[in-house]
Amino acid sequence: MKKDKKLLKNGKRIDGRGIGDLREMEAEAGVLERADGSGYFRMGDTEAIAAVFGPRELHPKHKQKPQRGILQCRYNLAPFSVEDRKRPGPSRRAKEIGKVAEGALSSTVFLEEFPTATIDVYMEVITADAGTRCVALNAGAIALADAGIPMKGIISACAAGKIEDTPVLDLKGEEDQGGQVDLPIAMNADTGEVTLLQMDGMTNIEEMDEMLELAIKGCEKVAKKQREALMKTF
Amino acid sequence: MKKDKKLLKNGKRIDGRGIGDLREMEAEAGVLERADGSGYFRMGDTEAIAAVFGPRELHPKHKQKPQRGILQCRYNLAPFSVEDRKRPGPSRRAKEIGKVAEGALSSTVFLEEFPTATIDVYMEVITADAGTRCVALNAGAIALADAGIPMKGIISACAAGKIEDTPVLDLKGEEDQGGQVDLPIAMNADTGEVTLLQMDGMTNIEEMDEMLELAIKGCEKVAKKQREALMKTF
Amino acid sequence: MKKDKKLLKNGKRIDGRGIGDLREMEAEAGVLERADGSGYFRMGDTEAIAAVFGPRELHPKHKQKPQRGILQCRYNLAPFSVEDRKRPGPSRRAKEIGKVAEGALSSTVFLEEFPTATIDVYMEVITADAGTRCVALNAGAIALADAGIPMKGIISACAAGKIEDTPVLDLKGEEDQGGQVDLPIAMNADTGEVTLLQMDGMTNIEEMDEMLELAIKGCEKVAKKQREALMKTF
Amino acid sequence: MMDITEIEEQSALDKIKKGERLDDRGLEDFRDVEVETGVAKKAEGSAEVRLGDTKVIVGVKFGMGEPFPDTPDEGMLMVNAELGPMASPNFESGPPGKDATELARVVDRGIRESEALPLKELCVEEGEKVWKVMVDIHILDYDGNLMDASALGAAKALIEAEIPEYEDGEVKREKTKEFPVNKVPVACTVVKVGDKYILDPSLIEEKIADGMVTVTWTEDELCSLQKRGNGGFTKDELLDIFEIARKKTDGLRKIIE
Amino acid sequence: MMDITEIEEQSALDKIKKGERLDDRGLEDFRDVEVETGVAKKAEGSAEVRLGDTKVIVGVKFGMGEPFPDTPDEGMLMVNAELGPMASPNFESGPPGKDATELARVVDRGIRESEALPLKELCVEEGEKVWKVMVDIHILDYDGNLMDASALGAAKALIEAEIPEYEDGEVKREKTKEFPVNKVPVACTVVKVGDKYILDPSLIEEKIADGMVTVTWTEDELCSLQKRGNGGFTKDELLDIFEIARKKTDGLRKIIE
Amino acid sequence: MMDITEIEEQSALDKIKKGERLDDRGLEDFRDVEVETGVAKKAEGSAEVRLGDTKVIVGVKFGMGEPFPDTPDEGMLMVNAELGPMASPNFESGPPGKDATELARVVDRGIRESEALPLKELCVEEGEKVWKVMVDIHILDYDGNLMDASALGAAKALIEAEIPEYEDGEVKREKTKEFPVNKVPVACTVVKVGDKYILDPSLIEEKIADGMVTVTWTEDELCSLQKRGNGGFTKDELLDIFEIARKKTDGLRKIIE
Repeated sequence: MKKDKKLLKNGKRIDGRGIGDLREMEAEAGVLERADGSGYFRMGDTEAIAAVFGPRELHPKHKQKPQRGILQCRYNLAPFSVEDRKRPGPSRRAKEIGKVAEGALSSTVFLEEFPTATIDVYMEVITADAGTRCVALNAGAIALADAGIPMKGIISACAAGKIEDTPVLDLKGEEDQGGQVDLPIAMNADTGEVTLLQMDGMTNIEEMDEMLELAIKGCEKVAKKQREALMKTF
Repeated sequence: MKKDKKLLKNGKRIDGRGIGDLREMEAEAGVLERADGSGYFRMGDTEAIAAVFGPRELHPKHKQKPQRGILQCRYNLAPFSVEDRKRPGPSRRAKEIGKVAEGALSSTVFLEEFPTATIDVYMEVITADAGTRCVALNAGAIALADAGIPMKGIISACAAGKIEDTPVLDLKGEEDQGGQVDLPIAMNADTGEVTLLQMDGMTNIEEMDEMLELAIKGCEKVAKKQREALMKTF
Repeated sequence: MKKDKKLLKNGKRIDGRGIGDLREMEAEAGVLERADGSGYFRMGDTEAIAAVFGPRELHPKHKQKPQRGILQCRYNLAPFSVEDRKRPGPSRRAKEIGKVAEGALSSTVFLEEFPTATIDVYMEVITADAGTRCVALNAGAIALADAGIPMKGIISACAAGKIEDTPVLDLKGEEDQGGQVDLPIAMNADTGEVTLLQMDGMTNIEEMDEMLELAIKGCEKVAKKQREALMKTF
Repeated sequence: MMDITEIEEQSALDKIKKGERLDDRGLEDFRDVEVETGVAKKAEGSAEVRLGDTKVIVGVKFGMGEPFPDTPDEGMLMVNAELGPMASPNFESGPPGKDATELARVVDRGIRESEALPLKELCVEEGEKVWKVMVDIHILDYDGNLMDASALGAAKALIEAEIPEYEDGEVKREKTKEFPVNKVPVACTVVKVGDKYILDPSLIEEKIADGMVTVTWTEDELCSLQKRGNGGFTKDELLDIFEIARKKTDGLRKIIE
Repeated sequence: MMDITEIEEQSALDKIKKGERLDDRGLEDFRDVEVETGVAKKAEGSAEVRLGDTKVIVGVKFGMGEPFPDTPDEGMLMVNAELGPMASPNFESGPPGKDATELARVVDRGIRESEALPLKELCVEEGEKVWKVMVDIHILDYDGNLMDASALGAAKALIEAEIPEYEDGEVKREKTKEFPVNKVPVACTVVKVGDKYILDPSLIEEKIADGMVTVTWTEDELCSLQKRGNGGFTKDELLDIFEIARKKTDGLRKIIE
Repeated sequence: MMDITEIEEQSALDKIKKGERLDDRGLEDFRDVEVETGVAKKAEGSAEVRLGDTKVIVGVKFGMGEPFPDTPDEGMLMVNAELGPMASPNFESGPPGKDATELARVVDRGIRESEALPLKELCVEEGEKVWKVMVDIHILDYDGNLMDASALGAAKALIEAEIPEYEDGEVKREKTKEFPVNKVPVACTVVKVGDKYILDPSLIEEKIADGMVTVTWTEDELCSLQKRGNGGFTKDELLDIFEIARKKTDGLRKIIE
């Protein structure tokens, strides 16, 4: 990590944002035709599209659960979404994010209503400038709602972090590279429960408290944006 | 492409052939024992063996079509068939050729007589000196007939091309490397319909007309050779 | 193969063993909890763990045999078991050993008692200092017995070899690298039948006779050690 | 009894016999063609193409690589296509299958054979370092005619692309200059249904096709052909098809130039 | 009718509601922790960790490699986990799936983010040759809580590891020196079941979890978090969980130091 | 009720008990052995071997590569076998399975252990450039005894091979010189059926085998053994088998020398 560039100056960040500001957001529901539901989310330069298929029959059959459906996620970066072209297909990192995304979204879906079925959420990152898993999840949650899947609340995600020993919200690419901590979370904005939580970097409980607080407030703003997008489709 | 060597001289080609001449051909049916049908075809130095299995049950079952059978092709170059040893297993190029070969052969088989079944055509190129897909298809068509599969006509293939601005028939390796256009076609010699058509290179409609004319006449000669080979097995 | 180091001196080997001595052995049954049976075997520095699952239903179903069960082996080297870290997953060598291990163990199991079923034997080499397939098989045989699989006798394995033109028993790493012949065998110690036999190197029938004699005696000692380990679990 | 798809297919077929189409287009009409650029900000060039409900993003990235031994002084073109599970309920995750491979290779040949790219100018150090031009086709929504949409997107993304500077052994993505495209290859797929030709087939129409030919034209030359699907064509039909495609690609080319 | 697993799950659940566990542990008790070193003689460092019936071997190997372009003067850490078919009747042969990938990456991040390893000291020749530290996690027996067992084994194997000398362009494994570990990252997974927290879950207990958080602490800093499974946590719950994990990791660290 | 295969197997078994075989061969007779060379014109050496209905092509290609670090002054041998779907209704497409791997490795060891190839002479520049000798076994028709057919084909293809010149950093395939083969390893598989031994088993006979041993001899030394299938052998049986194989390989060697 290069730390030569000053990331904070008089409480302002390199793009002029304050400590607790999100980047500019854009959200849209129903962006695809073939999928049962779809969503688009952008946060600064990071953007993702998500498609939902299902509930539909799970194959192979021996993976079906008699009591409840399952929700499966695929998270993928387009080859041209990053500086140096990425080999097609999910990397190890992408597989892991697919798994935690399943944990984040499963908690909000009434899976017991769909025994033996699967709900598939496919998330594609088109441009990656930090916060990709959060932006992808935000698109995925819109897509689930757009597909009419019954849910306990909308899942909204954003990351807090630490740069130059200061907790801040929603790191962009350069901040992420020069940053000390990355703390992506997803939250059920209706229940206040955190359904995705990852953290890398060195920190302590006081800072965690501050960062979580920032991230939770961020998720609430994200939820507002998601809800607006969904309203437009009705 | 190296163009330093003269490929045409007084209307004669490097191996003495005229513009519209095919290379020497050899054809044989029933060259393998385990397959339901098999064929061998050689055109100059390029040679291929094909085996047909089926009609037989298609696995996995969910790919079966209730109304008609399917025909599947595998086209492969043996590792020792080319100058620099090729890694085993079909390349991207080979997968594509497998697909167009399916299109070329499916059109002649009465697939509606074999609901839920598959007919598998496996083609192996033993020596590659240009025209491999055509030679493989010629072997494949012999194998289909040898397997007793009901067909609307024999499929016969050869390539036309352009060297030194002149349309010619059936390029051999050196001509292919120094050539300007490669135009492989397959034809149902009984109906005159072109069932495979690919083209690389820069040309115009007048040249296309000439090259197609050459290739169609070439296919008719190929068909004669295939039929002779099949006659011998009865 | 470097042959500069003296491997034999006055009939003694680099670790002080005589021509017909095995390395120190250690054996244990029931070392794992989740498996239906398990075993551990060590010969000098080479050690392996084996787990047996089954008899259990074989998937996919079309591989099931109506008259008898099958026995499947997986032989694998842990990435840290060798000098230079090994890529995870079975190599070509490991696949081949898995296959000959199946031949070695299948012969002793009453497979006809388990139609349509599979018995899976998984062998992991923890440290490799020559003789890995034999040590793994010894652990595998203990695991089969520990799983209560009905058998015609215990399978016991060890290798003979030739160093400095002399047949010897149970080569360790340095001997193997500087050796001329490697002859791993497995034997049903109750019937005296050799159920695994491989050999690399140049030899003749007289030497083979001597080496087989050494290896057979070695297997008998291995069998004793295996039986002791199994006795402790009752 | 026919299922819904079969009924739809039958309707599409009946319409075409009468010279009509399900969505009221003329037989040789394309659906609305929308092309947007700059859609992938980390790509050196990108374009999104919509043909009705079909939606494709193409991104171009440049990278430094070692040239192929037989062309030591030429840059390299690589075209890849992903038919990811997002685009259709019938696509599966996994390595590219036959369809994705054919799609990528047909687009690749259109660009390569037309000599659209100045490959010689992409050589940095003969035999050692040349630019790789990596074209990735990402299918977002699949309602037929991926070939024409992808080829158009690839051409547009290349036209829009800016090539980074290479200085002191590093690719400097913050400094870019224009990337010259010599020719603009455009593909048009002509579909035979019974005795009619249609263009820009929807998914349903692709299913009832008796055969298709994807024809790639530059401004003045035919540079690639690919017959697809079962069925066959007479020579005269083929010559007609090349002309139909020529006219249509002239129109499509205007949209992206 | 419930099958045996369901009955067991129900019993585990009932017990925990009453503050008890199937094996009579306290809710925040670990099973017996056994750590043995030197278990893989060809590894430069190795440790076997047992948590009850869960059994994990971790081996550390050193090798020489080319550094990543963006860190030309740093050694490289690689963590890999295999959930081989030996460890459970439900594991299959094949490349690592999502579970194995997550396991490896969480252990990796604990080591990487805590700056446990002196990566700068592992540079032999800038931009050309650096040491690779390869940590392989091998699961032998799976009765829950692979994360904590694997992280503990990895830390111990690194502490025990001796690095070979590199002389005349060759790795000399017969000559080794001590390998310094700056920090000791230890993971503790806190599991929510209803309104209770339990530690070191068995396989049955993992199945009835409403969610888990794997928390990695060094001596004095929190260096990695991973929420796993479905279910959610309030902020206050999370802050509690970090403290519970801190206390427990202090205890676990003493076992391996 | 037995199906056709079972009935055939039973007949084969009954015959062998009486010292006879389905195709009227003697127990130790091979089927007709046909060996043709020069069958793959782009290979530097090739041979097609037929044993009855079994048909195998082996091609040898030379290429330039970097030597293995532990043998910097030796050429490299690589043997690969493909049991492609052409050869049998039961073979599937895909990467080599256990059977193909075993086949390739047994042939490989026969060549390697007999020191048939002058590996030291295949070094062009120590530690940098050595010849790779790549032997590819292609199965065309499978009616049993692939091992003996493949080993014979590999030996013949190597004997026939001519090595290209290496000049100015390039492999010149148009200029070749003789490639010396020191020894000729030949394999013979001895099959136990009940208390009888048979040679050159057909597919049916392989299925009823109680075990097989593939024995590879050079002119005067035993260089590789592989017991295959289930079943076991006493030491005396093995010593008999080695002698039976010796005699037969002497005969087979004459065919290809």
